[in-house]
Amino acid sequence: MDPIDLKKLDPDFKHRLARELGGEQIKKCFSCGVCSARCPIEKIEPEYNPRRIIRMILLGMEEELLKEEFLWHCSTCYTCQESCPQEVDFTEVIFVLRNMAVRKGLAPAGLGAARNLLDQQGRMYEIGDFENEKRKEMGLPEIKGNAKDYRELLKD
Amino acid sequence: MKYAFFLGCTVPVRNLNYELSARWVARELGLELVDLEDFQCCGFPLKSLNLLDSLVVAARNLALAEQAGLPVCTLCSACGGFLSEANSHLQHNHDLKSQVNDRLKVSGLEYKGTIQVKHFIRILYEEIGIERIRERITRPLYGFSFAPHYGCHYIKPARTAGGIDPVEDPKSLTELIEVTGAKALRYETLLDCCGGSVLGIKEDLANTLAGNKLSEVNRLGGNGLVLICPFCNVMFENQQKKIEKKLEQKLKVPVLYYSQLLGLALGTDPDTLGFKLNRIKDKEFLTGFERRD
Amino acid sequence: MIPQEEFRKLNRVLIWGKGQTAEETATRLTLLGYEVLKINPDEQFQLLSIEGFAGDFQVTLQQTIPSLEKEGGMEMLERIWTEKFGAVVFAPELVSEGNFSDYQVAPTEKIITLEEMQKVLIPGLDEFHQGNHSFSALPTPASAGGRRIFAALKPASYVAFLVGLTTEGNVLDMAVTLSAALEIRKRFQSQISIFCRQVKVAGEGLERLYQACRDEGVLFFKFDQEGPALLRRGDEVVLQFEDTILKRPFILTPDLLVFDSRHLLSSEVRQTALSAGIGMDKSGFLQSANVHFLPQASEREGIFIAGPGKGPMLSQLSIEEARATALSVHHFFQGLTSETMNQEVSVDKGLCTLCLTCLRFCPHQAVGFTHRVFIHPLACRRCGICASECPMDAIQIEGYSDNEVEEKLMALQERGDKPEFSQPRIVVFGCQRSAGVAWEGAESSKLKAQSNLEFIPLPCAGKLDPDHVLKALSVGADGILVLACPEENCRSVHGNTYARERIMEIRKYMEEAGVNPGRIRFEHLSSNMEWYLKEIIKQFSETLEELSNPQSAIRNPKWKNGPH
Amino acid sequence: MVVEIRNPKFKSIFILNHNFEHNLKVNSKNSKVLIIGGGIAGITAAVALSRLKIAVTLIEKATALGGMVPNYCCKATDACQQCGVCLLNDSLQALSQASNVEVHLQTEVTDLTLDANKFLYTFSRPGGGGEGRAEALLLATGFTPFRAEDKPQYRYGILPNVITGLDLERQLKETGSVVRPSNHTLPTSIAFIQCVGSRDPHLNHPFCSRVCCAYALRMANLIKYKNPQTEIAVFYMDIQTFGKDFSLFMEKTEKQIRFIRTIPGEIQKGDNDQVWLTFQDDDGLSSRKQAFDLAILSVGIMPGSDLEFFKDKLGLPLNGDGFLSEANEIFSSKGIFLAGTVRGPKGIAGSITQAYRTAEEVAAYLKTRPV
Repeated sequence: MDPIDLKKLDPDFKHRLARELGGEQIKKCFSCGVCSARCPIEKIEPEYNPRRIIRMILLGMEEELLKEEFLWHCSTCYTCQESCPQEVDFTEVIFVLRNMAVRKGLAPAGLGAARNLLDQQGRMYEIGDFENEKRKEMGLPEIKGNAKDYRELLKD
Repeated sequence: MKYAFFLGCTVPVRNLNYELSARWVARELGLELVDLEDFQCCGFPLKSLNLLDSLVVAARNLALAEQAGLPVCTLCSACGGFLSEANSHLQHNHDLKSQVNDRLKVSGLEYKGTIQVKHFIRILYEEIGIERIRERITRPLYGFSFAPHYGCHYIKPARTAGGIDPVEDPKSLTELIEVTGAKALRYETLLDCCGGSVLGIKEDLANTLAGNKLSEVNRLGGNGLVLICPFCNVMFENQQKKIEKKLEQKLKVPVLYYSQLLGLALGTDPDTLGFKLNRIKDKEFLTGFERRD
Repeated sequence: MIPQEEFRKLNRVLIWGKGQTAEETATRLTLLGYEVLKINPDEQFQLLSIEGFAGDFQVTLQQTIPSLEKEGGMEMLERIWTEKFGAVVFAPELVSEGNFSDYQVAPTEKIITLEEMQKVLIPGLDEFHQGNHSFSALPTPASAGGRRIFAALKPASYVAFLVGLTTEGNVLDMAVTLSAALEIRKRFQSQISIFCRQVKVAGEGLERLYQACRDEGVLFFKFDQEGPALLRRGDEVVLQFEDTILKRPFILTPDLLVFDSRHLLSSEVRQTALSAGIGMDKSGFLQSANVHFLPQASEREGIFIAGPGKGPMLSQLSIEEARATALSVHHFFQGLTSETMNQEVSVDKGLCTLCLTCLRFCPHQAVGFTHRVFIHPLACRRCGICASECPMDAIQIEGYSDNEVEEKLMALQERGDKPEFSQPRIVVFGCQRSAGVAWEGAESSKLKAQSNLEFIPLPCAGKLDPDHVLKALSVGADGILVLACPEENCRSVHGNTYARERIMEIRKYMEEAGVNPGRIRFEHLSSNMEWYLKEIIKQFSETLEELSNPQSAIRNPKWKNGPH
Repeated sequence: MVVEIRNPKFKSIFILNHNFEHNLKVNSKNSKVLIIGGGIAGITAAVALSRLKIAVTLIEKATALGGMVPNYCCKATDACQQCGVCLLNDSLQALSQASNVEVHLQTEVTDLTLDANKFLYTFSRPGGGGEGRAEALLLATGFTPFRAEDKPQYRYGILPNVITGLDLERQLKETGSVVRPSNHTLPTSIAFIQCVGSRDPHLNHPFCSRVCCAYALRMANLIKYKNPQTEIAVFYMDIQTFGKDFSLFMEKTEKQIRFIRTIPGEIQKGDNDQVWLTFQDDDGLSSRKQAFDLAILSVGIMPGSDLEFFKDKLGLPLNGDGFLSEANEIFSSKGIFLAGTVRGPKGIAGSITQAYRTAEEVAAYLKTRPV
């Protein structure tokens, strides 16, 4: 493996990430590895390794990191975050990284679908007449499933 | 006790058994749940894409509840967790709040930060309380045993979840199961995640996660896995067939909602509680239970 | 015996050292009313020897002064003289040598030592460690070197610190590194990487400093074994290393490379300590690695050791050391009373042949001689090593004299034939300050009640006398147990080792006399190891039982048949 | 003179218990200095002051002197490892020979006020109480060990074979050997986990406890010396320097003990009461589980529980770590002095040095203070 030149990495990456909501504590990490040891995903997919992800952030390996598919494999169980002695909110950091990847157009295909659904109907699952009929049968109140304002709200 | 009832996206379409049983239990215990017409998605699905967008959506729902002057009760742990998280961010971060309120103007709403968000189970545990529930138990579920599944977003992140349970040793659901007369099982994978969040990205990964827990619960025996979140239900109930295939193992772990369990103990019948909609039922439990009367 | 008139108690203290500890010790002692002479150990002043005894040392000093300039160089004037002091405090600073040789690089414009960096960057570091955790606006350095360093510090420049990689790190270097890194980040926004093995944070405020550095974006590369390789590329040095978290190779070409130093005792101080009989640890710092000398004592009464000469330390601790030392010195002078001058060690003039064995063996340099040998009561720590080594048995220590020990052994013989004795009789010789405490402890109180056990306290295991051991065997002991402090824990330095060596000797006699050498056992025991004492006695009793079994060995006939 | 000497021939012997305590005459009027806390720092300071002929009253809650040190074992292997635990006996011996020191065991200060440079205090003890006054106050109330239960992922108190460093100290002190609590057999594999409760802002203890590396590695060496076949792993973040000749110590220790730079995530129950540690493996790139016969949690030094009392009574500020502040000029001008772990984490040697230093300050204060 060719050595990576530290000077070619982006030392500002960690500072930028720390300015994002949820990323504030990132620089506190002292690489103890509790996050990785407790991560359930890491047990199945060792490539997803919180300690190493943080290390990549601190060293400024933005370009390589944001492309990684494994960023999307976190199950957001918050175990890492709750057991971190240095109070790094790593689950939140994952969200920040994903947001950053999205901004660079690096989100996995298909993720935009969720947003489109919300744009259109304000819900992940459409509630139409069929659904309301079923609800009625069960004695449950009707739900008016149209939220016109979401499209406006989510306008860039 | 009056709450704005936040159903979220999944429950009113896919988990009517949860909704039915929760409404019934609430009525029975004097908890008034008010349906607000304009409640929509909590915003959590947007968090990975754009945190600010997701907070705007959450704030919209919170502002609606504020208008009604009611605290929010959620059935879904992800909704409850995310609305609480948004509430906390916006209450503590003034700049963020004004940014979000700017965006909310198109809906004619303003987020103020005056109300609380609580999960349905937390309301049972904290507001109604174990003792009052105990007094109302008419058909104790003696002899049956269940594995509680707390799920992640019900108790974590602790900072915004309100400290209902110590994250390493949660107790509320266990106690709530035990007050029905049933036994709550202790097991190694108790704190494990269902994997629901990864389902859309990498199904196999999600199934492996859920499979670990289902295998252990299957080994434990007992009468099923007790859930409090529709997200977890997707993994443990809907995916169970696929997981069986993956593990090459019959699991047949019955899955039910806590409100269904409590409903039975409070004296109503399985139909009222939507048991018909449960895909994997413990027939022995349901028949055994009926035979007692 | 030394005549009373030969004592002198001089309220003068020599402080041999410089820097914070020496300054502070001098100030405190002056306030306490002592006359203090503080001398910097450097090229100009040397301390050649410390003769005499506690309360009355003769210190020989040498001063070298460059005199008039002459053709072909400077003429040096040497002055050697002797002064008297009641006490001497060693409080030197360490000298630092940049660690360049370990990496085989030479200092250049881009390669400097941590000390240089500290000098230009943090003149107020001492203040920082005294609790002022904020940096005031600092002036730009006046020196050319300082300006050069400042010029290298830009937001786009990379600074690398190599600290604690080739030698074990310490809190002092880490404190300087972290403070410097933080200061550079705050003032110049340069990118900083710290390469080390361990981040040493066991000092006041250091964990917070470490955290502040991380907050500022300082990178830490920790190595388990080898640090980065240094490659020369033209003018530049390239650091090549593997990140231990990512397990991937990296390179860095720093714009400024800062090395830590080796901190050593100067050869002058080293030489002086050696000639004065003051111990050093294996790493070459002052004070023997023996906890009983804590906090400031040395092998010699009246000579104290304080401050970083013992090893690199934070300046807070240097101050603490200084004040504690001032008190120890004060205690020492207060202790010089007629009471402490009471003779407890005596030399029999008639027996002494002036062979000076005692002088050679005394670990505390308490033996002197004029026309006869005397043991200085203030310098003597009453270990009794001299008494045991004296070939003429001319030295006796009150409480532990040959007569007193023998009386105890005779009493044992008288009790020897009591019928209730069924267990082997063991005579235990033990250092009263370790084994004695364990013996008297609550845990072993049952042992004390056992009439087959006799404990003979020694002032130090070094007082063990082969004659007494053989005597004990001859009056009916089945076994002899000798208990000494653990290695390197003896207050008299080698007392425990001497005891062990003597036992080897005694075993030889025993073999010659046909007694199984297994009947003598030697163990190390500290004062709080009561369980171990019980265990040893149990095991030893079993061994002795076995030896007494007619099939395995011959039981001590004297014991079996009672005394003759 | 308050410490009973059972046998006048051995000056180093004392049995300290409440029986002799009842024979004690309470005569605090003559005391100039009140020392609260009879651990190594308090005892050392009392001895140091008494040598200056300054009368001292030493109050200790427990039934014996020594504070935490009597719980600790001697860690000598083939040679002394400089743990300094034996120094307590030296200090007690010095105390037994000190004049002007009055020791009250099983005594607690119940009220304390500072009035015109005088400290007025009341105390309670079995069979009554009383009051006293002093011109200077020296606090040496020590520390509280971290409660390992507060790190629930390590299951202390639940899994029998998870013990703390303090438990191990006691075991070695009392029996000289280390056994698995589950079945009293010798463990063949032991894991030491460092920084349990220390360097942990999440638990509100952001500081390094400064003693855990020392005690853990010394005990690890001791176990290895007794049972060379025992496999020992130490999980750590940064090994801290301690004692003299530390680099030689580490050279030797690294040869026989495995060091892994990581903090294990959790401990789970395994077969045969083994404990399973999950941790990031140092050799590879992923975490793994490893079974050990015994896990030892190196718990650190936390602020003593008495500090709140002094904070309330005397208005003393606690520092960011919860100890009494190191910058003690504000205290000493009032005649309040601090020694030992009450000021922050430190070991036995550090406590002794500090006790001397503080005694020196007290003496200087009593000489120059306004009357």
